[in-house]
Amino acid sequence: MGQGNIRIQTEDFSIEDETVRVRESSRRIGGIVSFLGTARDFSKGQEIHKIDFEHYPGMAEKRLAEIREQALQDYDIIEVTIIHRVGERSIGENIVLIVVGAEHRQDAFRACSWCIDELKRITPIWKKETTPKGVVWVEEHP
Amino acid sequence: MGQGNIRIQTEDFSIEDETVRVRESSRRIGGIVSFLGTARDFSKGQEIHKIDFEHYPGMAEKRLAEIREQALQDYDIIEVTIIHRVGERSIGENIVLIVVGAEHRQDAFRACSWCIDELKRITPIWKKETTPKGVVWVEEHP
Amino acid sequence: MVNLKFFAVLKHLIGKSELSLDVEKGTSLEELLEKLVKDLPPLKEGLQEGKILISVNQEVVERSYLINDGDEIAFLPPFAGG
Amino acid sequence: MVNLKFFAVLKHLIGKSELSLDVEKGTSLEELLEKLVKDLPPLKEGLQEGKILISVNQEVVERSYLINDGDEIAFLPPFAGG
Repeated sequence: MGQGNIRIQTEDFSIEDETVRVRESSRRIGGIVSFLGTARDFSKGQEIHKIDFEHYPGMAEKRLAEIREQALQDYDIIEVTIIHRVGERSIGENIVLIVVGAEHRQDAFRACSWCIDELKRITPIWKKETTPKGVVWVEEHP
Repeated sequence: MGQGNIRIQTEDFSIEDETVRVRESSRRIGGIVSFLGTARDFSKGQEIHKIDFEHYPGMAEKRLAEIREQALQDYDIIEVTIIHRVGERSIGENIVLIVVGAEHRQDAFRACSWCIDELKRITPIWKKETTPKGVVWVEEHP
Repeated sequence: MVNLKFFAVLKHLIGKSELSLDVEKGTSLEELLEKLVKDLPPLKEGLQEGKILISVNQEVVERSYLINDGDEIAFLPPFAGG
Repeated sequence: MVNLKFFAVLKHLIGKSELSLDVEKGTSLEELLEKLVKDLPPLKEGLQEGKILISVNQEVVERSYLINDGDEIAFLPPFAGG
């Protein structure tokens, strides 16, 4: 699990290791585009003390694997890695990493952007923010 | 020089360190989009044994700094780092890294894509490829 | 016997994450929901607003779905990953 | 006195990377080029094809530019960074 292209985990990931793994998957790769999502310190004007991510084990991994397969099919790209962290997170921490390797950069940009949009749309992951006013279950619209 | 947001250098860069530096530049950052350009093993059907990058010292750094300033002005983003390696490089090596931090991912994607297009357009850097048929000075059109 | 799962705000509001129920073969999801919402008002609210998706065996389904024995039926509030 | 710089394929073809020249004040870049290309044919070819840009003091300029003493004039083949 710790080495796969699709992972949901509590521990942090290494941006360097994941990027190098995609880079080394093929000598044809000329461009790698990555998206790193981090925990911001405010959302809709509220200061956030803590963030908890919950997921539907099994289904969430399935959706990420489908996103990866769909991206490899629909875009002219070579490799995709998608990792999402869950559990209790603090401000500034890494939350999600998507790394896309392609021969040409435009394909990598398009596929990476599509992957994060699609992740937000179909992956059963939930976010609870603890603010001075109490607990908020976030409903985000991508 | 080794710590700045704009660098031209022969030594490799750390994707992790550069990303973390952008991430830590502001607690408002929610999305970081990176472009990593690597040395591919063929170009226009020719196998490449070696790649040499040459730049116009002073002018190249000025153009990268201008690209960074323009991106910060034109897009709703928070921080930008641009690093380009020069000298003799091998297949698979890191060549260029652009890291863009923003509150929202769409701005980071757009700005990062613009930066690499603009880098290719206006930065005085040249590439010599050594193939079995001899030496080729690459003329790339972005 | 089917297994029901509740996540995130629903789990919080309903006060449980899982529930096992006997349902007659051929019952539709729609029919199951009619029975469920009487006992679980937070579910009713979410379903009426159209915010909650329902998955069976980890695939999102329509409410016309006919339940099979052993199905894993999950109630999914709006996603907020990424 | 102005300082000329040649990069990449031009440096290779011309066989040198720098050249110092005396030019009269008020000479245009266009006039300088006319003199230069006689001695440096590779330069002529590149300039005719419109592929080579010229920078003065690290800013790209038009050929109508009037040269000042101490200018750093560089001949820039098509860029290939990234």
